[in-house]
Amino acid sequence: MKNTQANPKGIYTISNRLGDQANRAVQASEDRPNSLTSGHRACQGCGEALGARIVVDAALRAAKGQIIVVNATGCLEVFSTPYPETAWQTAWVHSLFGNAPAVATGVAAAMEVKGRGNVRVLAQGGDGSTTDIGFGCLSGMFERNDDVLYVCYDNQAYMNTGVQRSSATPPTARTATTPPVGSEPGNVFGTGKNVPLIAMAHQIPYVATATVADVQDLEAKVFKAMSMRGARYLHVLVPCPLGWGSPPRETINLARLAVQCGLFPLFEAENGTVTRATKIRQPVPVENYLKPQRRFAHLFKGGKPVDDRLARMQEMADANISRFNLLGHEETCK
Amino acid sequence: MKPFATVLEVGTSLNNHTGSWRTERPSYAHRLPPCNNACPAGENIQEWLSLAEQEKYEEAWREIVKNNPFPAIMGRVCYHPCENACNRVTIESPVGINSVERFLGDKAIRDKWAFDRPAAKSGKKVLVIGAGPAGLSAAYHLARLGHKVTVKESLKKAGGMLRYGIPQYRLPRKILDAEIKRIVDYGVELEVNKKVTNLAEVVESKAFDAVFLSVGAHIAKLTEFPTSPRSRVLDAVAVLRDMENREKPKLGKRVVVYGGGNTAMDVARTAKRLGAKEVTIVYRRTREKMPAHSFEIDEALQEGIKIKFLVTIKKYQNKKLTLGKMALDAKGYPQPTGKNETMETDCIVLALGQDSDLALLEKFPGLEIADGALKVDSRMMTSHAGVFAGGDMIPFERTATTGVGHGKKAARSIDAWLRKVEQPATEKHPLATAERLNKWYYAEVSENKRKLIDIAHRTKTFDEVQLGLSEAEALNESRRCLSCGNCFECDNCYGVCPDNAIRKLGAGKGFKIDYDYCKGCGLCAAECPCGCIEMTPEDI
Amino acid sequence: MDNFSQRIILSQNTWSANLTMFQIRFHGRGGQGVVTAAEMLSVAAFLEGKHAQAFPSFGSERMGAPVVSFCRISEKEIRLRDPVFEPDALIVQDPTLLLMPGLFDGLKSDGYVLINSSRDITELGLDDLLHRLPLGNILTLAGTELALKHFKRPMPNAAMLGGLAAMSGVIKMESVASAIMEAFAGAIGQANVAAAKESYEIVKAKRNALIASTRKEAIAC
Amino acid sequence: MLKQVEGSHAVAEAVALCRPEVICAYPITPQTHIVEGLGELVKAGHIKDCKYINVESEFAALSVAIGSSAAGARSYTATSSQGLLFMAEAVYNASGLGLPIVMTLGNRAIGAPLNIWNDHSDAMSLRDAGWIQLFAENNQEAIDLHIQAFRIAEDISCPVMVCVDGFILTHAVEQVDVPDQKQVDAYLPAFVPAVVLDPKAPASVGALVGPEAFTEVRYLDHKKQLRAFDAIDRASTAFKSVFGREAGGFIRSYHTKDAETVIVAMGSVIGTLKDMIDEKRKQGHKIGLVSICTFRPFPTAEVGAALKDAKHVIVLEKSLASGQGGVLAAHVRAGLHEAIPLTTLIAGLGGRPIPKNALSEFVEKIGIPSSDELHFLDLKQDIVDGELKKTEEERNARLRNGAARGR
Repeated sequence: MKNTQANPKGIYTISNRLGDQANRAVQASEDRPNSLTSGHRACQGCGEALGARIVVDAALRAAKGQIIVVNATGCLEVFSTPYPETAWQTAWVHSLFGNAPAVATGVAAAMEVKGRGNVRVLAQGGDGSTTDIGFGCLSGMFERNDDVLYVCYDNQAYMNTGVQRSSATPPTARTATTPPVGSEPGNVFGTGKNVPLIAMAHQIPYVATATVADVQDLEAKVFKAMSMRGARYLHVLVPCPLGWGSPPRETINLARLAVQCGLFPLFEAENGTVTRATKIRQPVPVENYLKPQRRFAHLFKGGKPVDDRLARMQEMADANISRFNLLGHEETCK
Repeated sequence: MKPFATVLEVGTSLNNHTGSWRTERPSYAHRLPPCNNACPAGENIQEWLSLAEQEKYEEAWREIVKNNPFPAIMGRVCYHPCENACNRVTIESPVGINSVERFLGDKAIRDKWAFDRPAAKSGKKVLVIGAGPAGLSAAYHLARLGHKVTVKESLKKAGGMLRYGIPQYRLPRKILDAEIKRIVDYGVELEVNKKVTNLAEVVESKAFDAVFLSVGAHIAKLTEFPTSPRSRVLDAVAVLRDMENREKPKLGKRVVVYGGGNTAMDVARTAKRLGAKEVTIVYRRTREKMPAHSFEIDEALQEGIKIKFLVTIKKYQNKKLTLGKMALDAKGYPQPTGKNETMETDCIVLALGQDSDLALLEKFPGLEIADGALKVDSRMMTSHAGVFAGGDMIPFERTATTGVGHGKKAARSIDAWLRKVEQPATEKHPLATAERLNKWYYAEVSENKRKLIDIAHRTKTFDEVQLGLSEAEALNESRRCLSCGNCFECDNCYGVCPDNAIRKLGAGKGFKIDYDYCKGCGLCAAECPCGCIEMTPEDI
Repeated sequence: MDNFSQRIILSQNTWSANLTMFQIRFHGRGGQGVVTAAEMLSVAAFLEGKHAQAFPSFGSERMGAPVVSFCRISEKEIRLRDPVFEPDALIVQDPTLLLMPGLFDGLKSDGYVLINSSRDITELGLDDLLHRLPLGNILTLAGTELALKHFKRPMPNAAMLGGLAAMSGVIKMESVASAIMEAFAGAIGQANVAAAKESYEIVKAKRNALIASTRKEAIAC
Repeated sequence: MLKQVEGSHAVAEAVALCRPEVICAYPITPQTHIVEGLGELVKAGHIKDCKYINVESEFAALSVAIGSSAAGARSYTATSSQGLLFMAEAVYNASGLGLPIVMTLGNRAIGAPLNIWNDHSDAMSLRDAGWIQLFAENNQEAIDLHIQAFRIAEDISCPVMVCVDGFILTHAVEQVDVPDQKQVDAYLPAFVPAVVLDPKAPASVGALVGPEAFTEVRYLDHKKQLRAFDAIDRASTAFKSVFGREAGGFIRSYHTKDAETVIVAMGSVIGTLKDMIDEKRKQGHKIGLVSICTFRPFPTAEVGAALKDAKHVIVLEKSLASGQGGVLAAHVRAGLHEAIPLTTLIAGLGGRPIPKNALSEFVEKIGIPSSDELHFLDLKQDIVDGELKKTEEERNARLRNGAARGR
């Protein structure tokens, strides 16, 4: 892990001209691969487009350009490869919504039998394809410890089809299939799937969570994952202005607040054990994170919480904070 | 043969210009950093800090001396309004700009850096009257602009209040001498012990094409109270000036200083160093109202100087000082209580402010003078064409840095006037306010403070109290600069653009926005730590 | 020729090439190696240069459930794919199946029946069949006992094949032995072969004894 | 080399001879023995440079094959029935991406009700998925078709499904001639993929294609299927020259020259039909057989030509298009002169035996009808009649109750 404190300017920006040129972020380099190039059709301020470029660029750098990307159906695929134009600049394949991990397994197997183990395989999809429809294939890929880095770009709903609930949708969130009506408006409590923890239960070599709000951290995790063989899982929170009902310019800020409020803990795990959790640097109540998003607007009336649901969201955040020891100073290490 | 439609050539999306989706356009702006805005000498502080943080110290120094020829002096005596304005205070504490400036100034002396070559000779001659900060600054800037400058100084040595008002423990004379010498070496003719008594003569002689007046304010303001013949009442200006003589003033064991300004502190601390056992400052208001800088008061207190607040001098007879006690009224103003207290003292030093000696103007008609100060226009020119003025003698804040700023401004005006050109109006960017910062990106980093020599040492000698920063400390301190309102190439905009619409032009060259692909999401602006990206609506 | 004489004559004719196809149906329970028995028989036939086809009744049967498998043996290519409806031979690996209706359905009038049992046909209550079939074409063989004796597992299939070879002559004992060795390597294979061989001898002896006794009986008549 | 082995094992050996590089396996009856056999061959090192992957579902099995094939590895999988349906999405995807995957389909019925036995419902359900579908008559042909399948698939970049009747062939132990490696190597060139994922020559594979080009994509797919005829023909012709026996091709005719009644069928029932026809011919019936080996692309012209002189065509098929009739029959009808009556005989559904005698009786009874008819072989008429009657009665009772309540 790159220690941001070592930054000579004491700042958390992607880099600055004083930084160590050799170790600067891929995203800061003039010759970065731009694996997902301009002209793609993502919405303004798309977190997924940003996340994908950061991840694939870093993976390309780590693998010295020898990368094959397998993409599940979803926003990322649709906005990047509408005939006759593709925004990808790397070897890339899209097959189906639910099979990206399996296709990646196949690609990795082909590379292995062909003696081209230097070619690394990265599979990616949104939360729908990862936590729901492709979950069986993902679990199989994990369980066999296939040599694939799987990256989930989590925007917490089926955005491609018009914002329907997925098993990654947080409680109370409004989606097209969990409207803010009835006795428990929005998505209900006590549901959802924590795929990073499930991935850990497969005892795979590496599991990590990250967001687009910290490019260096995200890149470092990709590099770490790429330094290993076997099944690796990276879960990246990518705010979606459309689905979250937030201004495009808030994409990164919201990802940051998700972390700082404790609802989205950043951690790494190796072989099923948490090895590191990123401390919250500027703790905020969940309200600060939820309020700017229209999908949570029904939690507030005239700026005040409508009922105890906000408190219950805070409880979830607090549970994360305590589980991963996100406050305090000592590093959480095994 | 690639299958039709299902297999696509890489990177072909570049044919699709998504910039047409944009309703707002980002652009890089330059905003005026608050430090620069606050600097009386008009230093481009952010720029030289940015050079310093790259360890380009000489370039940083050269950037300072474009505006101020005295980094080593200012790095000691300036009351740094820049730091008071610094946005970093909203994170933890301001950047120690002054200490970095001193580091650069000292390094310049040590490494014998000389000023840049002056501009081509103009053939014009300018007289500067008074070799204080304003006069020397004007002389330097005029020389830099190619003019022949003569400085006439009434006192023995150049420096004005820097020498005759600021104690050595705050400004060692070798530093002062070195920076003055550098100006002299630059070709400025300095004539000391040359008091100009009649400006009219000088102007009429036509020996000079322009004159800059900067005689300062060396006449102490006094106050009246009953004294007896044996009671010594001195003024601070004289005491401090006499400190430059071989024979130091004799103040006695017990000294009372009357006043609450920086001069009061200076003289009190000087008295202590001269051997006074008991030095007391008496001041009619409270500490909060004291005009002296807080750190000066602190340092004085550390050195054992006592301060009596809310007292005025009633009378001083036979070493017995009677003080009238004051109390704050409802509005917070001190009012006499009628109660007194007494104390013994060997002398009283009055530090109640200064006036300028404007005798040389008496025979020069048409100059506008109000409240003992000479009026100038926005170009620093008096109502007489070709006669300019600055420093403590014009109505303005009386600080050395202000004087330096006056000198610079006047020099540029004189230059324009001599060349008969309009002085270009300097474009002032909008202020880089703290609200525009994205503070998330700045870690809390505590200030690298200058150390003080120990108290025992301080109270016995005139050695410099404040030590300089080490190179490492100066470097780290310069790196605390937030670069408010101006790009410092942190790569945030480049890194966070989901559309790769920002082109990186290379180190030092900044960035360019490719509007063919920029969708106007505003992430670059939101995530710019220093607030240098503006979003403006597209013309429709 | 009376029915009795006909039975004697037929019983002396073992199966031969002039009959185009010989079809065997195996009955047993899941886990008794019924399918393997059919397969081993087909391999044995193959080793003799014949065409053979073995297939199970394609069930999803579990251990203990009744299972049927089939084998066809022919000099010519076997194209027929339907189940064996009219078997030339029936191998019953588990005598408890005798209670099952339709067990003997389609059995040819000159067919063979070999039942895994330590009892005799009459004891099993199959006198009807005994009288319908040519003499010596329905016998019992204590296959499970032999299996337990030779390799301590109640797997009577190899023994039954040995018995079938002795009874019908559709296959040679040596071919059965080779097929067993293909199916089971090493010591297990050897033990199975031993069981099959002993069965072969037992059945041969039983048949010879029967024929001899009846011949005597016939002469006596 | 002649061997007496189970069909599944023979298929596994044949696939092994084709030097697959990635094999994906998920078990389903009756395909299991094939992937078990291959698993053993890979694990024991008999197939060099081959990765055998036990996946978690058929969907994953074909998806892994899609990945490995797209990355340039010769890829194989096998399935049956529900398994094929579970991978249906990927079945279309593999062909849409033009990936030359070879898949064995151990044909089996589709539930509900659950049924593990043989029929052709599975193959028919995905007949339009863009795969080539070849049907094996016996285990020898099952072997031979697999060897040809890789060649055809890679020739035109199209996946091939080799349909082998579940249990009847997969579990039948019979004599097969397994070719040696040299022969297969001479016949099957190394795989040179048309589409390959390679960082050295990157491309985006699997784009989103909108209305502006989708018709063209589909048109080209259709053309590819038509081009497959040539590839299939080349493969079977070359096969004969290398291996010295006939296998594959589009259709085969058996005693059709003078036949008044011609049966059309595919798969393992062909053998039983041949035996039946031989018997009938001995009795003087002018009866013949057209067996379909290539179902996709469907050789309409060849079938039509083979049947042009028939007076009556009986299509015996192991699948039923509910509400329509016979799938194969509809295909045959398309190539048939309209004046020739066509009888659809649905048989062998869900593993129902197709006894030779029953076929013989059917042919006898039907004679030569004057128009198209649909029949079910060996249908237990009393049961279905009873059920239909019961259903009608119950419905009437419900309506009466409803009417009563309504009052």
